[in-house]
Amino acid sequence: MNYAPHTEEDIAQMEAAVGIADVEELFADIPAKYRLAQLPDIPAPLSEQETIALLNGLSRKNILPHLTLTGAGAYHHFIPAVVGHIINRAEFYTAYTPYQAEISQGILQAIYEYQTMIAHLTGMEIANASMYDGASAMAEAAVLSAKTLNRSKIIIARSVHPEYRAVVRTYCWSNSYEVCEIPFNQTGQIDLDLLQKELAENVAAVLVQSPNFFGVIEDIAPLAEAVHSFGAMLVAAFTDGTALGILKPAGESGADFVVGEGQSFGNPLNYGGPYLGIFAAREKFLRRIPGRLVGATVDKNGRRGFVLTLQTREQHIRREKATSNICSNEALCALAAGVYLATLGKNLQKLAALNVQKTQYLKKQLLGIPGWKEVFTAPVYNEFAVSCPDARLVNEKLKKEGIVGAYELPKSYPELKNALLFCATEMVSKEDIDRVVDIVKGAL
Amino acid sequence: MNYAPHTEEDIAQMEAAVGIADVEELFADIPAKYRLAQLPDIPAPLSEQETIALLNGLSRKNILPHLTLTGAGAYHHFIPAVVGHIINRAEFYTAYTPYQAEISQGILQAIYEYQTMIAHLTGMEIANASMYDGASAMAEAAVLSAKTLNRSKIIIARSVHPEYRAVVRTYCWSNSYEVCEIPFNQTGQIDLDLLQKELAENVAAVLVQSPNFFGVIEDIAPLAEAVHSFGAMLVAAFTDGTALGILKPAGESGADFVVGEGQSFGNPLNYGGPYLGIFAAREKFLRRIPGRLVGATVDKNGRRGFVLTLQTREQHIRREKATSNICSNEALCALAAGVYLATLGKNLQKLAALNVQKTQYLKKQLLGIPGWKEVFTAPVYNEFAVSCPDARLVNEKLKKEGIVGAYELPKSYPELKNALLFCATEMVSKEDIDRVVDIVKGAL
Amino acid sequence: MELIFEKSRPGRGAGCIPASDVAAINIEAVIDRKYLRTELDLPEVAEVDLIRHYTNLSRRNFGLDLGFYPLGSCTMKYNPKVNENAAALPGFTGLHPYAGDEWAQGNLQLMDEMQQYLCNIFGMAEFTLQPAAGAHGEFAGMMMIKKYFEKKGEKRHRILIPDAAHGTNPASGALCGFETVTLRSNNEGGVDIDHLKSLMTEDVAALMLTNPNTLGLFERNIEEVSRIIHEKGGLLYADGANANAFLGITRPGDLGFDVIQLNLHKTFSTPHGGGGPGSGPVGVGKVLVDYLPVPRIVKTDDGYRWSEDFPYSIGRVRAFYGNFNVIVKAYAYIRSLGAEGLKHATQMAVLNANYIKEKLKPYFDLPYDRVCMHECVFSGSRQVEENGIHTTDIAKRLIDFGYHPPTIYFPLIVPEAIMIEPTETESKETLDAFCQAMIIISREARENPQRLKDAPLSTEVSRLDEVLAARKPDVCWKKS
Amino acid sequence: MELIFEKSRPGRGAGCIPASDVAAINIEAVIDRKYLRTELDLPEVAEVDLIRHYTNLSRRNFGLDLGFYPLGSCTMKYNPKVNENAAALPGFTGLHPYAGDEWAQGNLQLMDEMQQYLCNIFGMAEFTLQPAAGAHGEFAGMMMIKKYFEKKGEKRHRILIPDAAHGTNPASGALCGFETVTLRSNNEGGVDIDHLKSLMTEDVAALMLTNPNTLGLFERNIEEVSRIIHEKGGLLYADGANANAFLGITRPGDLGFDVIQLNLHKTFSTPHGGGGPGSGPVGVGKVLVDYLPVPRIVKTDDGYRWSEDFPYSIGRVRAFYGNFNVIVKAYAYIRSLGAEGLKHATQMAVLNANYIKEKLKPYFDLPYDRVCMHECVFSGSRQVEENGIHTTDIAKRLIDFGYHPPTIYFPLIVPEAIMIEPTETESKETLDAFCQAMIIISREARENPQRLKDAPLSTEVSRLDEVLAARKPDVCWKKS
Ligand SMILES: Cc1ncc(COP(=O)(O)O)c(C=O)c1O
Ligand SMILES: Cc1ncc(COP(=O)(O)O)c(C=O)c1O
Repeated sequence: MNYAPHTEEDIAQMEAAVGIADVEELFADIPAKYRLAQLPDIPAPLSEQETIALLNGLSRKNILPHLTLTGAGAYHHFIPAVVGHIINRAEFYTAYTPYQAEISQGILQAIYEYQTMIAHLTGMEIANASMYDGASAMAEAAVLSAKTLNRSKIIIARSVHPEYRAVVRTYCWSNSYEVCEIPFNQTGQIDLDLLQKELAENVAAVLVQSPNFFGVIEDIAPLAEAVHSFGAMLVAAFTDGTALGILKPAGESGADFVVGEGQSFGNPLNYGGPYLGIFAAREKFLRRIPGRLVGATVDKNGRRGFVLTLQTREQHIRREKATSNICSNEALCALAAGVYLATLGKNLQKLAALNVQKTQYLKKQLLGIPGWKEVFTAPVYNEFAVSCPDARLVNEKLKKEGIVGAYELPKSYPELKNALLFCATEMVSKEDIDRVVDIVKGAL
Repeated sequence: MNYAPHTEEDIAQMEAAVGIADVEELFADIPAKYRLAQLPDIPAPLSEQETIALLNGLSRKNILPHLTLTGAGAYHHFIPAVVGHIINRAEFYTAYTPYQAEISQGILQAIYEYQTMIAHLTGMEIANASMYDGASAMAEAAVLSAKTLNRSKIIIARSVHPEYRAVVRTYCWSNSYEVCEIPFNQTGQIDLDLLQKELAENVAAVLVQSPNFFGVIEDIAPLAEAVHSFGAMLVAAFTDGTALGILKPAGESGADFVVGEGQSFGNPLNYGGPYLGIFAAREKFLRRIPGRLVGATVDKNGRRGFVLTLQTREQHIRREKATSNICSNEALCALAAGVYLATLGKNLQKLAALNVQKTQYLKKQLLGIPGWKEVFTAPVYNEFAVSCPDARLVNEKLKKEGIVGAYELPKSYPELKNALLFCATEMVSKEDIDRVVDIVKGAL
Repeated sequence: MELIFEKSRPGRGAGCIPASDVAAINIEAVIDRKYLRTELDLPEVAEVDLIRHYTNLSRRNFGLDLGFYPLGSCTMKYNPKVNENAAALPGFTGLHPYAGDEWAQGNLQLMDEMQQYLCNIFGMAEFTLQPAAGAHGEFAGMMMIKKYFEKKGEKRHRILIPDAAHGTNPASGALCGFETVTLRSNNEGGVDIDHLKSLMTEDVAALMLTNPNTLGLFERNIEEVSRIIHEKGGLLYADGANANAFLGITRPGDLGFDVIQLNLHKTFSTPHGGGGPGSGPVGVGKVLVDYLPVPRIVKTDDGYRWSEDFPYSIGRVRAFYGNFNVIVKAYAYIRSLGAEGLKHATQMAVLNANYIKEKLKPYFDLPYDRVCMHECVFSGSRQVEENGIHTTDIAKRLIDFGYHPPTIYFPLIVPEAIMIEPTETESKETLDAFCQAMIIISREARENPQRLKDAPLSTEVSRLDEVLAARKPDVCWKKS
Repeated sequence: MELIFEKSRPGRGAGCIPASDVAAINIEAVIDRKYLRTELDLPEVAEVDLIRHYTNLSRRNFGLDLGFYPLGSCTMKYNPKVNENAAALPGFTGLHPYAGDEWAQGNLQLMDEMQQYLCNIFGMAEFTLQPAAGAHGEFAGMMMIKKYFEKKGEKRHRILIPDAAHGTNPASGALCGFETVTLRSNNEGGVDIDHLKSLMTEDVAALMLTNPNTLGLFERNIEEVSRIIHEKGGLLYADGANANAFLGITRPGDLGFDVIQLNLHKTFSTPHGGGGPGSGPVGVGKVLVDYLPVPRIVKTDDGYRWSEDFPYSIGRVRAFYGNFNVIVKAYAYIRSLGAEGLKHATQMAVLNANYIKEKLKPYFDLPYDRVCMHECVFSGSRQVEENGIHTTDIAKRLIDFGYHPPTIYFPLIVPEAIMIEPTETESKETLDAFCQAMIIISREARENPQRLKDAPLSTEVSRLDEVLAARKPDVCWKKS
């Protein structure tokens, strides 16, 4: 393919206008010895038909499961058809960042609405226009806390998603902040006593997740109290936003920042990306939070309109003094989330309740198998940990039947031997669950 | 699902405004004994998630072939991605017929452009905005010829698609016209001598197809001459429009009407529909042809604009005096065809040449198998008939390998024993063909 | 906007064709030169320009997804997106119609069930899904009637059609060689029973009745009408284009209709595509089952298959099996709504129409002041007389308020007709805002009639010269 | 337009949730009430209103598919539709990131090949696809540099950044704890070599260079720059946002760069989505390979798999593996164009930029009058002085001509900067028409300056009060 529309004649005319005999002349600034004749080892061009055939072939080298029982930070939820129809509007997806507000009211208003929905959902006053993903949103909250308080220690619950912890560690290392992990107790929640012991005046933030990596709901309010008593920030994360359909938002329990992964809101699994980093905060951090913000204002005739605002926080104005370096974000994923949330509306509550029901059913059925035990005691949303005689074998069996099984917890928690983390969303039917149990029992 | 947005409160307020206590009252005109309590035997409502799961399940009950070697009126061609992106623009597909020109310039201009492309392609002066499909377009041309000339006999080549002949017979029966079929000769073309014999002053039209059902290219010019010498109309049809990329259009050889199936132009196979009836004619028939026409005009400021024109031909003005009853047509399929043709542009010629090359290769390979013989001698485009020892068995073998084989000609031509009609488009690779030959030989 | 041809430049192009993987051959060696074309005059544009061209064209088009579209008789209800996605599933779009029944069991099951659902909803014995649109269905239905009498050995030449009928009705009848006789409406917008009695003879094959009719009014005397027709051996044909008025409320089969054509692109929410594709299934009572078009689906022990083995069939009205992909959408619609949903849709459609009728009655003439069904028909006569403003001016002015105008000048029996069909998918707020616009326009008609005559003021082109278009037709662009 | 919240009505809704097929349970029985929320404040709208809301919003947005979008530094080239279709294939969208490598061999192969292609195009030893955008890639790249010195046991505190650099460069450096020092440009828009020499010490970890820089100018002294940096043990970082200027012409790895971040959403034609998602792969030379983020793909005899087994890695910069779906589009792009196509794209991009530069030179100040690469930067100073018209006025007026304005007021070293990047996918006609508009505007600046100050005149809102927005921030709607 060739997407440049230039005809021979166009090129000749343009060369003449530029005063050159050949396009090659335009590259004279590049030292001759570094100029290539031809790119090495790039395959020959393809027609559109060949391109799609090639990609289709690659996509079919993947095995698409009949059923996915893994959550662990990425969730298989139903995406209403409207979402795709909207984000495929060329005016949305082929636009750049809305720097020119007057011809970008569409995305600006949609993002303003998204910010509002996220603030409501998380129980916070403000939310930004998106971050790269849940993990980097959490890391940014940690860095921001440290910078704001001028403190250098970050505490993170061990029950936070392992990859989130890894990302927080990377961001903190680059800023020379210390990171300290607090274990969970037998309920599956963060060990509050150990946290209390670790809290000190140099702690900038405590990072927790709820429901946490084990699906367990953390008790945020006492955590907030403990954290605030040392003047530190509480950063509360979530990985499956649908939980907010029924769970009390961390904002209501005193968190300073609520961050999370918005993939569940209308974004496909996509093998891990693009996803949607959610970042919500208390009003007082308005001028310090990373990422873009859309604000409402008026035009000279008093009509309401929307603009990117408080860009002084952003790197392209503040350069090295910016609070974050994020520039391109995940706007289209945020748009999808906005459409998703507007589609479900109050039905998000019903959806969350359905997730709980499926999960409880799955859990009950699995725990009915001899040798299977609950790992934690605290309440869960749509994920839960169970231990069983041979975790790997379970997944092997499921795999044979085209099912992506549970997340094997020993991978990141060697202390949790033979523990599996199962997830059941609305996409899993009773029939599926019964089949899974049969497969696991070896009955199939 | 429920797509009506009415809340309880809305309903109450509206009932009050209308002066009723219950919506049921609005149906008082319907004799009580015919009023239903509930529709019988309609399954319970489904959520969107259930609906798509149900439909997905049905779609998977079909077996999607790896390869399709049947043409016979419907063709597996590559559809450039742009086509789908354009016809999925909501402004196009959720609009009605453009009765209100000022807010319908988009579809009107696109159809005007389509008409122009079709006229150019077919070698005619005018083309309408579309018909239901190729078969009904041919039937309408027959009826129109008879009405115009006030004659009552229609001659049709036996080499015309069997279903087109059936539709022509139905339309003619309803108008009490006689239909007479002219056989093909050993070249695969219409037998000109027999046609000459059948031609008479009561013949309104002669209907031929080129490439005909056997893929054979008809020699239109001498046919036109013969037909015109009796004052009758020559209606020339095609079923795979891509042939027009290289073949001389019937319009240039003297046809009065060129009709055809436009599915090949950017419309998926769709198990037979919706397809696109193409109808092109000589200028002199402008006020008589069936279907809609878009015309260019100007607004009061002299700006170019487009309107549905000559609607006096249409039933909603002429009622029983209309030349046809067609109202809704296949506008979106015509839009797809327009986008397709504009995308390919002069490359349609290359595409057609590629079809010829693949077809010649397939033909050569098949004829290399012992016992396989050519059925006809005249040149073909992308379909050809071959005879072989056991036609059914060939298709059985191919089916086992996930390949939709050739069209079995004896189904509609008992005289062509063990003859198969193969089609090879650009979607068929050399590798595919070699594999097919191996399968047929029993080597796989 | 420039035409795509005007944007064309020699040497440009979007679609690029794969290189051949088989032996190169000289085309002229296999196809005589006399069969080959010498030039190919198609636009040459780059992909970006192509996309911009059509995307910008789309933006000059008003669709249902942009706003209210109360085009009477067209049932412009919302087209649910899930139906679009369902129809786009590769299993549905990818199959060749001649693939063979074994490959197509999903499609066949869907079509068979669809026929069954339609039978249940309309009270008919059988359905065909073959016709491509409403008018095509009318034609098929009328042919079955013709065949029925042919088979009975009766020669009936005439059909009766009310004066309010849609133009396709007489056109379809005429296409079948029937002479059409116009049946008058009475002063309450229904069938003039006396006139019907006087016309109904043994030479009349059928009455083509739209019920509710194009005034949006239900035929109260339907039992009597049916009796009169059937007593003389005639058949009763239902134009089902207005079926949105009675889903789940009553069934044409129960009311005495022998045949009905539907418009899936109206009643069953499939999008209209700027003029098509539609789908026009035809349902028949027992007396007409033998004449249905072929092929028909038969269910056997090894699944579904197509059969042509129906000797009395009228034959085919098109190639293959119908607008299958449209049928998928309608099937998804029926399954999502279920029995209750269909009934609720109708109830809300009728409530919406009556609500508009009541709200606008003070401002526009209402020739038939009765409870209406899914649509109401006003007349702009008052505005003509008092302000010299025509219905077309009102319609064009509505565009400036962001609405698609209603159907105008139809039905023909209402002078300056304004035919408003809101459908059930519009909210009270939308109806209120629309009525408000109509009321403002009725005031503008008095206070500023010129503004209406100049309307629309907000579109890329203002009113177009239709007379010029018809007088000097330009339907095909020529290089100048 | 009303907000979606303002359209909300209690009791309405679009998405409907399936009934539960498992035993009903009382939520409070499994989750303590204290964990449950008491209210859920989300909009309640019908599907039709939802679709109309967002469809109409989209119509208030300018995208590349509507017209020319010469936003400098952003490489708004056409986004081929086939790439969108490829990325939407269910095999790509449907897989869970933890599905396990055996399920994902297609994805892994694609990512592995993509890394290889990028290595070949940019002359680097290895690539990571993990970063989510350009700035994220900068951050990852700078961390690798930090790690490199940490590993070597060297403490270097400073990085050099030219004054013309994009703001993310210093921000990314600062995030890694580096002190950033600004490097001056010389009078031909390149690096001031003397200044560089004076700044380059053994405390400097790296120079972050954009080449061609944000003036669209290629660094002629790149060899010397590289020598100066490397001689002092420093590393050379390339901001690859401008890579569209040299694909197939030269390779940063050959020029001496040790690390480069790319913006697939610029150079490799993936759509920008109104602000993202993007993708910011980072390529490194041999010296930095050990520090790449984990996980990395390794090829074994039984296929591809992910590995975290790289002890010196900086770790992860995000969860999972990167913006995979965006990478699919870029992969499709590279394969469609091939080596020749990529080079041709660059050539045409550079030709287009120079063409605009020549055409507009007489009308606007051109601070650096040299052959430019993929973009050219004018200054609106003349218009300020002579007509009191600012660059922002020119930009807003361009909107009325149907164009997206260029980037303005960037780079900071050009007063009243107007940064025009046409990209290769625009035709000569488009450029001619755009230049014509610019020329008209330069005349209007003299003859009718007020019109420019009032611009845009053709949009739903006129110029918005940004000061108010920042002074009284309203970033979250509240019921009033
Ligand atoms: C009452 C009535 N009957 C028949 C038709 C014809 O339907 P179609 O346009 O689908 O052929 C229409 C549609 O315009 C109609 O409104
Ligand atoms: C020169 C330059 N560097 C870096 C960036 C940052 O890239 P991104 O927006 O993808 O984070 C940009 C984009 O604005 C840029 O133009």
